[in-house]
Amino acid sequence: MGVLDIAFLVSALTIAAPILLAATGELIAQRAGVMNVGLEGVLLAGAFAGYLTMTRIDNQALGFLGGIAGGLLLAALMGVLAIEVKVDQIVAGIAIGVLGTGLTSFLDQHFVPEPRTFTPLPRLSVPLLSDVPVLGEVLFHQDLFIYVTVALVVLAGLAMYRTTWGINLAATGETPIAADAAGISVRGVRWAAVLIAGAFAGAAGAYISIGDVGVFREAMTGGRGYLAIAAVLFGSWRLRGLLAAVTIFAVTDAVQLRLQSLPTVPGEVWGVAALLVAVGVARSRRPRARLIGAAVLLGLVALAVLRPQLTLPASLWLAMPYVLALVALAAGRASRHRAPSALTVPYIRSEA
Amino acid sequence: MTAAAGLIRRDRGMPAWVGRVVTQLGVAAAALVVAALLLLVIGVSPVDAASAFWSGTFGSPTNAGTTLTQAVPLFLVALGWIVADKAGRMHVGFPGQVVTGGCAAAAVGLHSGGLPGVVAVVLCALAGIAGGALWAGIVAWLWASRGVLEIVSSLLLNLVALQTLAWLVRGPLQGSLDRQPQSANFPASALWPAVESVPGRTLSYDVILLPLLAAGLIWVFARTTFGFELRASGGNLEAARWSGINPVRQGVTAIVISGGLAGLAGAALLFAGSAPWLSEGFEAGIGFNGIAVALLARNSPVGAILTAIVFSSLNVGGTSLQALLDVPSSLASVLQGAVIVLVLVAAVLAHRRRRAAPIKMKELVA
Amino acid sequence: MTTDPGPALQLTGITKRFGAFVANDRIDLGIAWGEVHALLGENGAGKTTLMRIVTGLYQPDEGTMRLDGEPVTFRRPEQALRAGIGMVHQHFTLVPTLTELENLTMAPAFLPWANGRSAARRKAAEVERATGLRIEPDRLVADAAVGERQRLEIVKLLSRGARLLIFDEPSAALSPGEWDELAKLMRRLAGEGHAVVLISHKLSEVFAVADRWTVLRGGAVAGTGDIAGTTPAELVALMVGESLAPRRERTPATPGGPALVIEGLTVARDSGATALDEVGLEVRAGEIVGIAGVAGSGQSELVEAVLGIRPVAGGTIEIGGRRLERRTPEGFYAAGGALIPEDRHHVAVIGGMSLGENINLRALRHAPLARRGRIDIGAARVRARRLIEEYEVRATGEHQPMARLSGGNQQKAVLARELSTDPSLVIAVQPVRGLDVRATEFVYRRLTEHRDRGGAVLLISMDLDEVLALSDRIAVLAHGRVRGVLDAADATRAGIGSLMTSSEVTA
Amino acid sequence: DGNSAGEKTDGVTNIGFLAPAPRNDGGFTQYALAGVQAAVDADPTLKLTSIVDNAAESQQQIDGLTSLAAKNKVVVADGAVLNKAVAVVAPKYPDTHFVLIASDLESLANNVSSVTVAVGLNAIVAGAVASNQSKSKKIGMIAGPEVPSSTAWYYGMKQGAAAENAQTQVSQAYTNDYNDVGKAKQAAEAMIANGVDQILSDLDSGSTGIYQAADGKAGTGVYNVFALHCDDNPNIIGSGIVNWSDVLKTAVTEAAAGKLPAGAISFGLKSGALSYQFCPGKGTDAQKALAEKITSQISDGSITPAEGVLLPKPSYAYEQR
Ligand SMILES: Nc1ncnc2c1ncn2[C@@H]1O[C@H](COP(=O)(O)OP(=O)(O)OP(=O)(O)O)[C@@H](O)[C@H]1O
Ligand SMILES: Nc1ncnc2c1ncn2[C@@H]1O[C@H](COP(=O)(O)OP(=O)(O)OP(=O)(O)O)[C@@H](O)[C@H]1O
Ligand SMILES: [Mg+2]
Ligand SMILES: [Mg+2]
Repeated sequence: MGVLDIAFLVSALTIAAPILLAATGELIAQRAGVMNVGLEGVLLAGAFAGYLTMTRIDNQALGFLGGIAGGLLLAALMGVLAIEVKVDQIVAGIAIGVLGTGLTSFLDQHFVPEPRTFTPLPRLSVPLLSDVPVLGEVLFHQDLFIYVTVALVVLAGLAMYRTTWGINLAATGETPIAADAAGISVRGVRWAAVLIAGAFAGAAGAYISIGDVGVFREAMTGGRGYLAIAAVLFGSWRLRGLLAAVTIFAVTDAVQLRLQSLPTVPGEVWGVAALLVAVGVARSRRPRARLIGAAVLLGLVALAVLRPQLTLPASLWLAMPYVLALVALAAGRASRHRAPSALTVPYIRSEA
Repeated sequence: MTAAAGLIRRDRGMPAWVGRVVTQLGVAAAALVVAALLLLVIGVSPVDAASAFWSGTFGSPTNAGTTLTQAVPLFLVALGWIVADKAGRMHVGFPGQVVTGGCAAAAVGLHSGGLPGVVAVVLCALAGIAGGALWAGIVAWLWASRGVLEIVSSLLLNLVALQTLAWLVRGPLQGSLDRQPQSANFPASALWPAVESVPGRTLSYDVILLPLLAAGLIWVFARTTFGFELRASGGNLEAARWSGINPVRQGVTAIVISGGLAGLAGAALLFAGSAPWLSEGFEAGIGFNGIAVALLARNSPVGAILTAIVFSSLNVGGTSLQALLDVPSSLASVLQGAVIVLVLVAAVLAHRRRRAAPIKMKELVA
Repeated sequence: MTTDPGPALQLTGITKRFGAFVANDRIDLGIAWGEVHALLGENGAGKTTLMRIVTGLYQPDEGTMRLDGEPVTFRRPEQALRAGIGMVHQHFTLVPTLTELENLTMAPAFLPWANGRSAARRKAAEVERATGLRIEPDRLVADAAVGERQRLEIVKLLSRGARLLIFDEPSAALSPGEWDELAKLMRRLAGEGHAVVLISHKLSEVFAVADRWTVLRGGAVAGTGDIAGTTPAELVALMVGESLAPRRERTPATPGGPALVIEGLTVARDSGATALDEVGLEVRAGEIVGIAGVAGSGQSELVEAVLGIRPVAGGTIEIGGRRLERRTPEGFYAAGGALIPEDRHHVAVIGGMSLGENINLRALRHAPLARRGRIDIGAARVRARRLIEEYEVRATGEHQPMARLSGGNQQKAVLARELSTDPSLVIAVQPVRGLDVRATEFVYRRLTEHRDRGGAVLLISMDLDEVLALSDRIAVLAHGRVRGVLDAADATRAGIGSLMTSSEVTA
Repeated sequence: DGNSAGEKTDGVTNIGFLAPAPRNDGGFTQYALAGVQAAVDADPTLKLTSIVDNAAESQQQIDGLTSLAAKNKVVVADGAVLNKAVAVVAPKYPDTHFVLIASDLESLANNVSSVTVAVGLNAIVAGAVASNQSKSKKIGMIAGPEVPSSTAWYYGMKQGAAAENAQTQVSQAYTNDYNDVGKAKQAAEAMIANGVDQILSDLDSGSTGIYQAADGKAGTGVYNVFALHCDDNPNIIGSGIVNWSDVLKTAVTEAAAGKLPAGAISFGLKSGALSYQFCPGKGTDAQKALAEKITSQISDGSITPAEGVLLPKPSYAYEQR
C-alpha cells in the first residue's frame, strides 16, 4: 500500500480538472484586465444550472450546456459592472460571490426541494492507449470532461500565444489605449474574455455537480473558485505557471486525503518533496536560495530515509500547497512577467 | 494646497451635489424594489420585512448596539484597505490578518485571567494588532525584498491562515465544552468594556474608534509628511523615489499598518462581540467585506463609517429577517448581494455626474 | 505630388470643452495632401487636443470634419485609422510587454484563430522597402530605445495604410541624428503624396521640414500661412501674442569652489555592461557645465549614480565638498542638489496628485512647510500659488490634478519645484523638452540667473545648440568616458561633434 | 428587551429552530427538522415559526438565537457547536426553553436541555460488523469536520473491530464538510486504494461520493449513519441508526409541554434511539448474531466504552459577559 499509486494520480487529475478549466478562463479574463474575485459564485451558478437542467431534462450534454449558460449569466453581470458601468472590480466580484452562493441555494430550495442524484459522467477508455500500464489507466481512462478540459486548455494556450486575438488580448490588459489606438475594441475584447471565463467556469461548475458526483449541494464548490484565482496569480498570469500551480494544489490535496488514513507520514512523501525542492534548487540562481534549498533538501532526504513516526494535522497539510507556493515565489528570480498593468483598471478613454 | 485631495473633494455649485443625491436616492429606491420583489416571490410581505429589518437593526437600543458594534471590525478592515491603497499597495490579505490577529489576541486573552481589566484589554488589543501586522509583514517582506506581488502572496497567506486557525482550535487553543473546535471563553476581565446603559450591554466602547480613527487617518493623510509621502509613493512610486522618498519603506509601512488594523479587527470581533471565544468561522467574511466597505465609500474614511454600518445592518438584519419572518438564509444573502451591486452602480453613476473622475495616470510607454 | 492637392482634411468650427474650460475654440484648419503642416502654439494652446479629435480619441463638442470633401465623424481611433489618419502620440501607444512584431500584428481580428504575425512581418518588410524604416521584430518594446519605439510607431501607422500622419512633438524624444532621419522621412512621405502634421516647439525644425504652418493661441487659430513667406520672429509673435525680448548678453562666469566633484566613477548598465568607465568631472559654483554626447553615452547612468539610485562599481562623488557616504536621493537633496530629470512622466510628476502637491513635493517634507512631521497647509498653499504665478504654469488652480495639465505646463511645474528649493547644484537633463519658445527662454534665463547667483548647474542635453548656448564649460561624453572638457569660448560644433563620435583610440 | 419571551398566544406554542448547516443537508439537520415537524404535525397547538439555517459563525448564532428566543417558547439549537452561543443567550431569556441537540453538557442554564445520543455505542456494533465483513481486515470512517461526534464514530468502530478481530485496522478521514460530495469521493477512493474495503460514512449528502467510489471497486461495503439508505446504493450493508427524528420529536413535544428537564439527556441503545440495522438481504446470520451480541454486551455493561467513544463531559463554569 502506498500513497502515490494509480488511484492517487487519477484522484489528483479529477481534483485538478475543474480548477484548471475555471482558472484558464479566469486567466483569459485577467489578461484582458478583468479580475473576477467572485469566481466561486460563477462556479456555483454553473453547478446549479447544470443540475437544474438535469432535473428537468435528464441529458448530460444539455446539463453541461445549462451549466455553461449559468456561468455565462453571472459572468455577464460581471461584464456589465466592470466593462460598462466601470465599477470597482473587486467589490463587483465580492457581490457576485455573495449573489452566486445565495441565489443558487435559494433557487435550489425553491425549484428542487427534493434533492436528486444522477449518474456521473462515465469513464471512457481510449482504445489501445488505455492499456498502457499506469499511464494508460491514469491518462486514457477518464471521463469526457477531462479530455475536453485538456483540449480546451491547449486551445486556450494556442489562442493566447499563437493568434492575433491573443496579442489583442494581452494588449487590452496591458495598455488598453494602445489597443484602442490600433483599432481594437477594448470593450469587445474584454467582453469576449469575460464571457469565455464565464463559460469555462460554468462548465467546471457543472462538472463538480452533475459530472463528477451527480448531485448539487449548497456551496458545494468548496472554495475551488478561490483556488483557481490563486492559481492564476501564482502562475504569474501565464498558462505554464497556472498549470504548475494547479498541479501543486491538486497533488497536495490528494496526498492529504490519503495521509489522513495513515498512522504516519510515509517516506515516499518526503522523497517527493525532496525531489521538488531539488528541482527548485537546480533552477535557482541565487547562492543564498541554493544554500537554504540544499539545507531543506538534506532535511527532507533524512526524513525520507529515517521515516520517523511523524504525523501532521490535516489542516496543516491543507496549508502546505500555499506555503510551497509562497516559498517558490520567494525563491524564484523576480520575474519580468508581472500582473497585466491594466488589471482591474476600467478603461475610460479620456483619462488614459 | 489640497493635501486632502482624494479624501475631501470640493464641488463647485449645488447642481452636481443635488444630482448625486437624486441618483443615490433613485438607486436606493431600485434596491428596495428588487428586495420587495424577491420577498414577494416567497410570499413575505415587504412591509413586514421592512419592520423586521428595522427592529432587528435599529429598532431597540440593544439591537442598535449590536449593529454598531459589528460595524467596527468592518470599518477597521476598510481603513486597512484605505491605508494600503493610498500607498499603492493592493493587498487582499485582510481575511488572513483578521484571523492571525484574532488568534494572537485569543492566545493572550486566554492567559490574561489574573491581570487587571485595563491591562488585559490593552494587551489583547496589542496582541491583535501585532498578529495582523506580523502576518502582513510577510507580505511586505516578500514584496520589498523578493519582488513578490502583494496581491499574490496575501491571497496565498489567507489560505494558510485559515488552515492554521482550523488547527489551532482543534489543537493548542482548543478548550471548549464538548471538545468542539472552539477555544475556552475568554476571562471576563479581558473583554472590552461595553456601555452599561444599553440593555444587554451590546454596545461596546470600541465604537468610538469609528470617528476617532477616521478623523485621525484623514489628518495623517492631509497634514503629516508621513501621510504625504505615503500618498506620493502610491501615486507614482518612481517619482517618489526620485524625489527623495523611500517608497519601499512607505509601502512596507502601509502594508504593516493595514495588517495591524485588520488584526485589531480580529481582536474586536472576539473581545467586543457577544461571542467571547475563538471558533473556526469567527472571521465571518469581514476581511473581504471590509474591502467592499472601503471601495463603496470611495476610500473615504468618513464614508467608510457609514458603509460599515450599512453592511453590518445588512448582516444583522438578515439574521433577524430569518428569525422573525422565516426568510431563508439564502434569500438574505441574495438581498445582500443585490444591494451591494446596486450601491456600486449608484456610487459610479453619482460619480460620473460629478465629472471629476480620479486620475489613474496609466503612463504609456516612454 | 498631385497638380491640385486640394484640402485633404478640412476642419470647420471645431470646439472642444473640458467642463467650463474651452480647449479648442471654433478651429478652422485645412491640411493638403503632399504637405508637411506645422501646428504651433504655446503650451496648453490646444494642439494635442485638436489632433486627438482628428484621430477619434476625443469627440468635438461642435464643428465638422471633411476628408477629401466627405464629412466624417470618428468615434474611435479605428475609424480614423481606416480613413487613413494616424497619429504618433507624444506618449507612444505601444504595448511594452509585447515584441515589436506583435505590436504590429495587434489589430482587430476578424477570425479569432488567425495568426497575423507573418502578414505583419511582410507588411513591415514592404514599409522598409518603401521608406527604409527598419524594425527589430523579436525585440520586446520594453527593451527598445525611444527612437526605436518611435520608428515602430511610424511603421505601424504606415503598414496600416495611414495617409495622413500626425507627429506630436516627435523630436522631444530624439537625438539630433534621429531627428534628421525623421525629417528626411517626413519630406519623403509628403513627396509621395502623404499629408504630415508636425507639432513642434522648435522653429528650426519647423523651418527645416514644413511647407505650411498654423498657429493656435488660447485654443483658437491665430494665423496660418506658407513657411516660405514668414520668419521665426513672426511666428513667435503670433504664438505668444507679443514679440519676445531678445536674449540678454551672457556675462562671463566667475566660478567658485567645487560644487560637484566626480572621480573615477564606474557604473554598470542594467544589462551588466559598463556604462561609465572611470569618469571624472568637476562642476564649480557659479558655472554651467554642459555635457554633450549622443544618446546612450552614459548620461542617464551618470544622473542615476549621482542621485543615488544606481549602484556604483567604483569612484567617488562629492557634493558641496562633502563626500556622499550612504548614497540615496535623500542624501543628494540634503547636500543641496536639485534635479530636473529627463523622463518627466515616469520619475518627476505624480499624475494623481494636485499641481500644488507636485510643486511642493520636496518642500512639504521639511521646514518651513513641515515641522516635526506636521504640514502647514496654509503656507504650502501660498507657496504653491506663488510658484505657479512665478513660473507661469497654466492651470485652473493649484488643485488641478497634475495629469490634466498640458505637457509643457507639467515641465514648468517640475522646474518650479526644483529651482525653488535654493539648491547649490542643479542637474538639468533636457530641461526644455516640450516647452514652448517663451517657456524655453524663461528656463534658460532661470538657469543663467542661478549661475549668476553662485549656483552650479550640470546641463545634460542631446541638443548641441542648447549646450553651446548655455554652458561655460562643455564636457563631451562618449562610450562612457569623458573625451574632453572645453571652454565654451573655444568650443565649436565641429570640435564637439568629432569628440562625441570619437572611438576608443582617442582618449 | 429579552425578558418578554414569546409566551403562548391563543394557546399556541411557538417553536424556533437554528442550525449551523443548511436545512436540506440530507442528513443531521434534515432529520432533526423532520423530527420537529413531526412533533408540530402531531400537536395542533405547536407551531414552527422560523428556521435560521447556515448560521456558521458564533456571532451570527448568538444573534439568531436571540431573535428566536424573543419570539418562541421553545428554541431548538441543532448542533453541539452551538453550545457556547446557547450558554450566552439562554440566561437572558429564562422563559424560553432551549433544546441543544447533540451536546451532553450538564448545566448550561436551568432553561437548557442538552439532548444527545451516544452514537459511539452504535459505532462499536458497526465496527464489529464491518470488521467481520472485511476481507482485507481494513475498515475506515469518513466524516466531515473533525468534531467529537465524528471522532466518536471512529473510536467506537475501533473498539468494535478490536472486539471482533484484533488484527483489523481502522482508518479515518475528514473532508471538513458533511456535504462536499467530490471530496468524499476522493477520500473514499484514497481509502479503497489503501486496501480498505468497508467504509462508514458519517456524512450527510457527502455520502453519495462514497457510494460512487464503492461502485468503482466491487466488494466494497458502505455503512451509513442516522438512517437506512439501502435504496441509494447496492453496496450499502447497513446503518448505525441514530433516530434523530424521534429524539427531536420527543424532546420538542416535552419541551413545549414544559416536561423536558433541564440538563443533559442522553439517548442510547435502550430507548431505541440507537440501533444497528442491516439492509434487506445484507449481512450473514453470523453477523446478525454478532451485532446482537455486541449490543447486549454494551447494554449489560460487559463492554465499557473506550476513551473517545462517548462525548466528554467536562466540568465547565460559564462566565457571563
Ligand atoms: N469621458 C468619459 N467618461 C466616462 N466614460 C466614458 C468617457 N468616454 C467614454 N466613456 C465610456 O467608454 C465607453 C466607450 O466609449 P465610446 O462610446 O467613446 O467608444 P466606442 O466608440 O463605443 O468604442 P467601442 O465601440 O470600441 O467600444 C462607453 O461606455 C462610454 O460610456
Ligand atoms: N482631459 C482633460 N481634462 C481637462 N483639461 C484638459 C484635458 N486635456 C487637456 N486639458 C487642458 O486643455 C488645454 C490644452 O491641452 P493640450 O494638451 O491640447 O495642449 P498642447 O497645446 O498640446 O500643449 P503642450 O504644448 O504643452 O503639449 C490645457 O490647458 C490642458 O490643461
Ligand atoms: Mg501637447
Ligand atoms: Mg460605442
